[in-house]
Amino acid sequence: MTTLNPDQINVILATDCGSTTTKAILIEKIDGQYRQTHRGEAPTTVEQPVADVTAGVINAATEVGELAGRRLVNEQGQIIRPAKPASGGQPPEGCDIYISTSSAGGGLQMLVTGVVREMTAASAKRAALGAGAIVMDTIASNDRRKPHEQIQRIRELRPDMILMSGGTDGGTIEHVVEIAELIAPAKPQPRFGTGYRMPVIYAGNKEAAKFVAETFDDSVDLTVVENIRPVLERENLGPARDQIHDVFLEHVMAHAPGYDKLIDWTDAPIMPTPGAVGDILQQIAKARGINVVGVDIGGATTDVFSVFDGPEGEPVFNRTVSANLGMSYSISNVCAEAGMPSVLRWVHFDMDERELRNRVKNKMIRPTTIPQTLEALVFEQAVSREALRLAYIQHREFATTLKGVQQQRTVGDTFSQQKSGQSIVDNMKLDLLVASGGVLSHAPRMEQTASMLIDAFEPEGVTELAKDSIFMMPHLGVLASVHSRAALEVFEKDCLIYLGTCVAAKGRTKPGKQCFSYEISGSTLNERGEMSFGDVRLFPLGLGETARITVEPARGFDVGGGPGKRVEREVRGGTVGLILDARGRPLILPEDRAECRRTVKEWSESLRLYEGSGSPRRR
Amino acid sequence: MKRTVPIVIAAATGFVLIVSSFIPLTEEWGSAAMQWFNILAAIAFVLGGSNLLRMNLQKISDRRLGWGYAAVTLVAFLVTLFVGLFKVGVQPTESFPTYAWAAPYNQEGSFLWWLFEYMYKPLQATMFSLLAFFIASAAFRAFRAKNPEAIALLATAFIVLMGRTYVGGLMREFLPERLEWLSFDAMTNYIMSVFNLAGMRAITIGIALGVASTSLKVLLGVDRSYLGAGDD
Amino acid sequence: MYEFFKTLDRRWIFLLMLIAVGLPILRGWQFPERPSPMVQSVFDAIESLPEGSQVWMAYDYDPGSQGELHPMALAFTRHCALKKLKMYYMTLWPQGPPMIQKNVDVLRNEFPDLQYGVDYVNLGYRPGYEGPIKLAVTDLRKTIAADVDGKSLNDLPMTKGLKNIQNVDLIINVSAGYPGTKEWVLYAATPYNISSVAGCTGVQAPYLYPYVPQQLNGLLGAIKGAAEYEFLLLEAYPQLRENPEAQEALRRMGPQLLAHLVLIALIVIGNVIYFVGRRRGDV
Amino acid sequence: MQTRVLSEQVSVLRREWGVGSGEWAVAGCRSAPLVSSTSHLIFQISNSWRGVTIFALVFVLTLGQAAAQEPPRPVSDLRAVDHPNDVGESVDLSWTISPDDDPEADPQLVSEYRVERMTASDSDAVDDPEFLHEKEFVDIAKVGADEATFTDKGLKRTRTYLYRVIAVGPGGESPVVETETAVGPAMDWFRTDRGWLAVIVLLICGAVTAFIVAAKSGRELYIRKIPGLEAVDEAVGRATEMGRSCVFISGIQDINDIQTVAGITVLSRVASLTAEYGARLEVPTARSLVMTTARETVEASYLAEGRPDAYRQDDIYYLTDEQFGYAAAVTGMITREKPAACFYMGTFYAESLLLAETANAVGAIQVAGTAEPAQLPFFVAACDYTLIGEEFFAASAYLSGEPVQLGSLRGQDVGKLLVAALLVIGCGAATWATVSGSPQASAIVTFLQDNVLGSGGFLP
Repeated sequence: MTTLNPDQINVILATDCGSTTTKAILIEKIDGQYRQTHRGEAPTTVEQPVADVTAGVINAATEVGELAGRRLVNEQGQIIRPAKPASGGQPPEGCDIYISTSSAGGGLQMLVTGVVREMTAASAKRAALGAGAIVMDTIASNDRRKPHEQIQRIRELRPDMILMSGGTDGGTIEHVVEIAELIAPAKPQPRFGTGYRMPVIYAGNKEAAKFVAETFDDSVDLTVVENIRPVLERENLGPARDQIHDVFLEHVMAHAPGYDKLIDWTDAPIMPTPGAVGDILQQIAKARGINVVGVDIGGATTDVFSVFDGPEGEPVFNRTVSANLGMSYSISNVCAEAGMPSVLRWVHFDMDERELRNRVKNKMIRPTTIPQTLEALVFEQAVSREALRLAYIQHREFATTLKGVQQQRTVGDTFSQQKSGQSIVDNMKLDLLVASGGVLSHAPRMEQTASMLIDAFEPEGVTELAKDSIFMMPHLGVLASVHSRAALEVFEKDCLIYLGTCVAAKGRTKPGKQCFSYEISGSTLNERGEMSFGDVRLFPLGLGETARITVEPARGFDVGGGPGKRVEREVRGGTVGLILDARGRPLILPEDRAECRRTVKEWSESLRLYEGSGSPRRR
Repeated sequence: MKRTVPIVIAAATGFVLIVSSFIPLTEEWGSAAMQWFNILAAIAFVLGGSNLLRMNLQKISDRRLGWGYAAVTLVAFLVTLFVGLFKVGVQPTESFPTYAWAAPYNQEGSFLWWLFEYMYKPLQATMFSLLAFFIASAAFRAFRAKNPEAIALLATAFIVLMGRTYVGGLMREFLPERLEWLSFDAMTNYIMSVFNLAGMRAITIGIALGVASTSLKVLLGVDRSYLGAGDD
Repeated sequence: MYEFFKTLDRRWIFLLMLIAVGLPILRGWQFPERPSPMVQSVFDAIESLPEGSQVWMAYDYDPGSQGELHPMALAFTRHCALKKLKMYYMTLWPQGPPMIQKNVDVLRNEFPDLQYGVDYVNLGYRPGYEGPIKLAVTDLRKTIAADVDGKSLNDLPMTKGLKNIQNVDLIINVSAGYPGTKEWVLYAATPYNISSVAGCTGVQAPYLYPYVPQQLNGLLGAIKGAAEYEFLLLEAYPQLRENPEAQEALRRMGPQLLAHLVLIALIVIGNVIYFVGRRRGDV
Repeated sequence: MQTRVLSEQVSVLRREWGVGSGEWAVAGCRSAPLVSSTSHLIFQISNSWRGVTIFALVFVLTLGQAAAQEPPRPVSDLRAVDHPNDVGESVDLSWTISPDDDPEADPQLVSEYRVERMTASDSDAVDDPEFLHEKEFVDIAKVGADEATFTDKGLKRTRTYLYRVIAVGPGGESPVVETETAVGPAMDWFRTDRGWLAVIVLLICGAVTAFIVAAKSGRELYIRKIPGLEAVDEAVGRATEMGRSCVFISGIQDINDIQTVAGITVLSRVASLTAEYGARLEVPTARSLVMTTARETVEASYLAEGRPDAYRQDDIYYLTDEQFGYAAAVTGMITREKPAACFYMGTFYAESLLLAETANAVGAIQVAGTAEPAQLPFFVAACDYTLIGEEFFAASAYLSGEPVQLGSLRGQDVGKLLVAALLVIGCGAATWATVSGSPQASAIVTFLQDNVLGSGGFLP
């Protein structure tokens, strides 16, 4: 790996080795600004017969190179560095840095342990998820399983690594050692490679470390890092996270086919894909000082990322993986968990439930099918709304303030004793909602993407909506670790496609009653009017345009300034425009099916969701 | 069985006592039950005392954290017991001059009296006066004007604190008679006899109903958690 | 400055409180009082009794609450002695007898004319929480057969004919908790329509206010009540001015004033820190 | 005569208005002054026009002073009736005092009244020597001048009695006045003066029981979230992580206090959690009986959690009955051992703040619950969570989550409704009576006061 002066970096190649495809993008400095210019794709080659991840990388890079008219790969099948400008008829060649992420082979799978499920175990889980791992199970002293059940479970799972936590510094030793005593005899086997020892990261009570070390024999490779929860009042996820990344590289990657080579090639450590996505969201939240929620809905799982102000005002990052919520492999589960009526409430015409069930099963066994009729599209988007909604609920429940903290009470709390462990996810404070994943990115009309986001996440107040154009957030996440300015610039300009802004009022009243009045003034858009409760309206406000909006909510409604308080904000336009939402929060659809259908039809017409889409087309 | 018998006893006694309020025939039974309880409690005291003795002896012999305190406890316990039980230093009274122990155990000048006067009393007073210090630190920490309720409480606290001192009454000197109700002591009296009173009554009614329903649950054997969780 | 107060060690507060309480005691600061209507009614209840009336002195407190209650107990005793009332002392608290003894000592030393057994009697401690109250109002001898020295009630002129306390003219209760004022009101004063006044600790006062004026003629709340009472007593009986011990509560109002001012100051400082902190974004 | 009877009634009535009527023992525990609270309230509110006048004396008997040496004139109107609402051992005597009995007069002509009794018949023990002794009139009591009633106690139900009253003065004894017919004390089976109290008790207890039964049959009952109880898990978790102990204090009263019982039910929950989490639980008690009860409870909880091995009997110990001694011992323990979680559930007095502030200083999560209004402010200021009054009593139902227990809470609400209804009706009628002077409204108020909340029995 070479360290370069960021100012001298002009051409960046980034790849993301997914489980099926390896995506490469090229970022170039154009007129002093970093832009993503070209992208290429090739099948991932981790599995037999190739069994060398670099082959896929080279293929993808070659494709990008061809598109860009830049030679990126030399005859030896290696990426050319550093970049050279075109000279003497020769096309420009090479790149200044090459970076990569990886989720091939199922990503990073971890087992985490802690003492109390809601405290250190939750912190450990947060650290693992934040590092981009899939948490296979959480073992805790109070997980209501008997020791033999726990040992059995550890044996069954074949994690890439184990993260152990538990106890504050100076806290319990007994419980931590007890868990170690469960792991030691279970002798968990790593997923890849038979010849190496199970990596165990210990990030618990520092005073218990030596006892834990004594418990394990040579079959595990124990590393001790700073306590994840030195006191209950504070989380210290950084060291554990970094260690996870190191172990990921040293052990897990090193044992996956071809990765040893890939590690040598890259100029920054390879990161697990979701970890990189989290990083870029954190970067953007920090740079712009905003609260961000990102979602990536896939076939099997849905990842939700959020960066919100914590209780002390510092930004707190959370990631959850909803393993059973997805649009293909898990679609049946979504329908089962949400219930068919819940899915159907988003559909504005009659559907035969039997046919629907067939459709669901079809999607499950043929994950790559895309909707062929409007009906199918509407239904798929209805399912996605429910999947996103459920995933967000899970995320809210996980993204809480720390539990086990002593509360400092004042007399003002006499009548309202707030619990700790409240969710820090607050839709009113949410500024930017970023969508990615097939059903969202590839919806035929951007209005549909926006509508799905609003219906599922129910943002309150003023919220910008955006989608990840070609899923390059992972690449940018890694890039941020070496060149954050470049990452942010590309993120703003090329990665995000702004859909527009949603202005929604929190509160409920009877349909038809006044909800808020608005006044919009901008260069192209000048409107004023009133919104009745239950209405939703779309105003055109193009990409790059902004307008000033003043909202005067009716009594009991809140658009961010407090109940009934006037709010004046600058709003950003996008491919969809400005959406004023007076449907109320929480968003409740009529119970009666016919009534519900009529309401949803009205909404979809207001938002021009399915206008002119006789048949879906891909963009 | 282990749980059924106590429940039956509790239910029987309890219902009889409720009924005894209304049926003259059973009126005496309440005090009989109370006497039984006192006897039981007295016997249990032996249990408690011996447990205290054992625990502290154990602490000392194990040299556990703070065993010095255990030693002090033990010595104090035994000395007090001895001095009180054997009426050490008690002088005969006028009425019974020939019986050495006729006077009460805490007769002035007796050992126990000395203990009481010069150890127990100052110690108790010290503990009680600690409250003043703790109230100060609690007030400093907890009295924050965070929301409207807190502001109301703060204002009330200010008035009552002032009203309970010399300053509260002093205000009257400067107020015309018509406005005397504005003085802190008058406002304090008003707050105490109107707002405080109303609030207290509401709380008391709620508590009374809570007591009634809790008692009933215990009597009906619905709530058995005091007999330990789990099944019979 | 802000940082200092934000992370203020409790011990500084304790020190400040110590000074606030100690200074007036050492310097002997004293302030005049202004009796409230409540205290006035307590005073009147005793003042209006004719000479020779019987008062039941139920003194249910212990050394712990002595600081708060002793001055008012003594004030009651002095007032009754000055009015030449017949006093029956009794306590339901195991640590009560020495408290009564202190009152009896006052009678012995300051009112040598009064005779034990004729003008006052010490019935000592009775165990059983509210039990003795119920017995005292129905059949006194079931709970008390002899005075504190073991002298039979039949041998004392005051108690010879006393069957129960239904006919006493006033119950004066000084109480620090349970059993105490509430129990005397519930089991004696209210059912048998006996006039009753009480003195209690500051913490209990809000709890007992609802009983005034129907079930209690008046209530002295803590040292403030005692001080106002002493003030009235001094006005009515100037001879007490000679006796510094009769002004104990008044003396203790000095520390109370300063302690309250310190409390208010602390609350103000606490809030200033809170608001400054909020502006700085610390909270 | 009238006045006497009236004042007797009034004193009974005051007794009932006072909290005395609520004295109602349950399971050996003193129970709440339930009804009296209501009555007390209305009593207070309507005080202004309550007849103080009924105490007014009408002794304006003006008679010339008789010669000093003459015996006083006799009493009149002597009546003996069975004492109402008792078990049958007393007879009430009443008479009109002698016309010579004038407290203002000097010298007084009547110094006392002598009451004499004779047993008229005995249905089962004719040979009883006592009976034989009372075959003629014997002195039973002396009643002071100006007194016109006497209750003769300790009688036998099998007998009937005759009474006579003689006024005694310096001039000798008045002629004897004797009751005409013999009376015998009768056993009353039900205290009619507490009839309404019985009705209210039945209503509330019935409501609680009815909802418990309804809950058993599977009706869903809503209960609002009580953060303080949810926080119990968190507090125990904190103790576990920090490797410190949990301290549970069930008040400083004995087990006959219902608050202690309520506290112990919370203890069983806390013990289940400490067993599950593997944390240490320490229970210092101020009463020996509470210690034994707590041991039983905790042991059962550990057993139910399948961790009987983790139960440590010595962690539940008795300290002292003495309030501040106990507080000193516990605060000392807290300062030394720095527990991570403290629970205060029961009756607390002045030690509340001492305990809570000390534990606050060592950084413990604290959950308190008490029905002592005076201590609530202290707990609120120093603890993380405080269960106020009835919340505390609701704790065991809440924690168990059993519908049967939740049913009892619903029954409690019926009680509240009843209280509220009485308040609204009473206050409304009283206001209307004052504003409009309507006799009907006054009648309602009087009925509420004297009968429903008083001791007048069922009928006006």
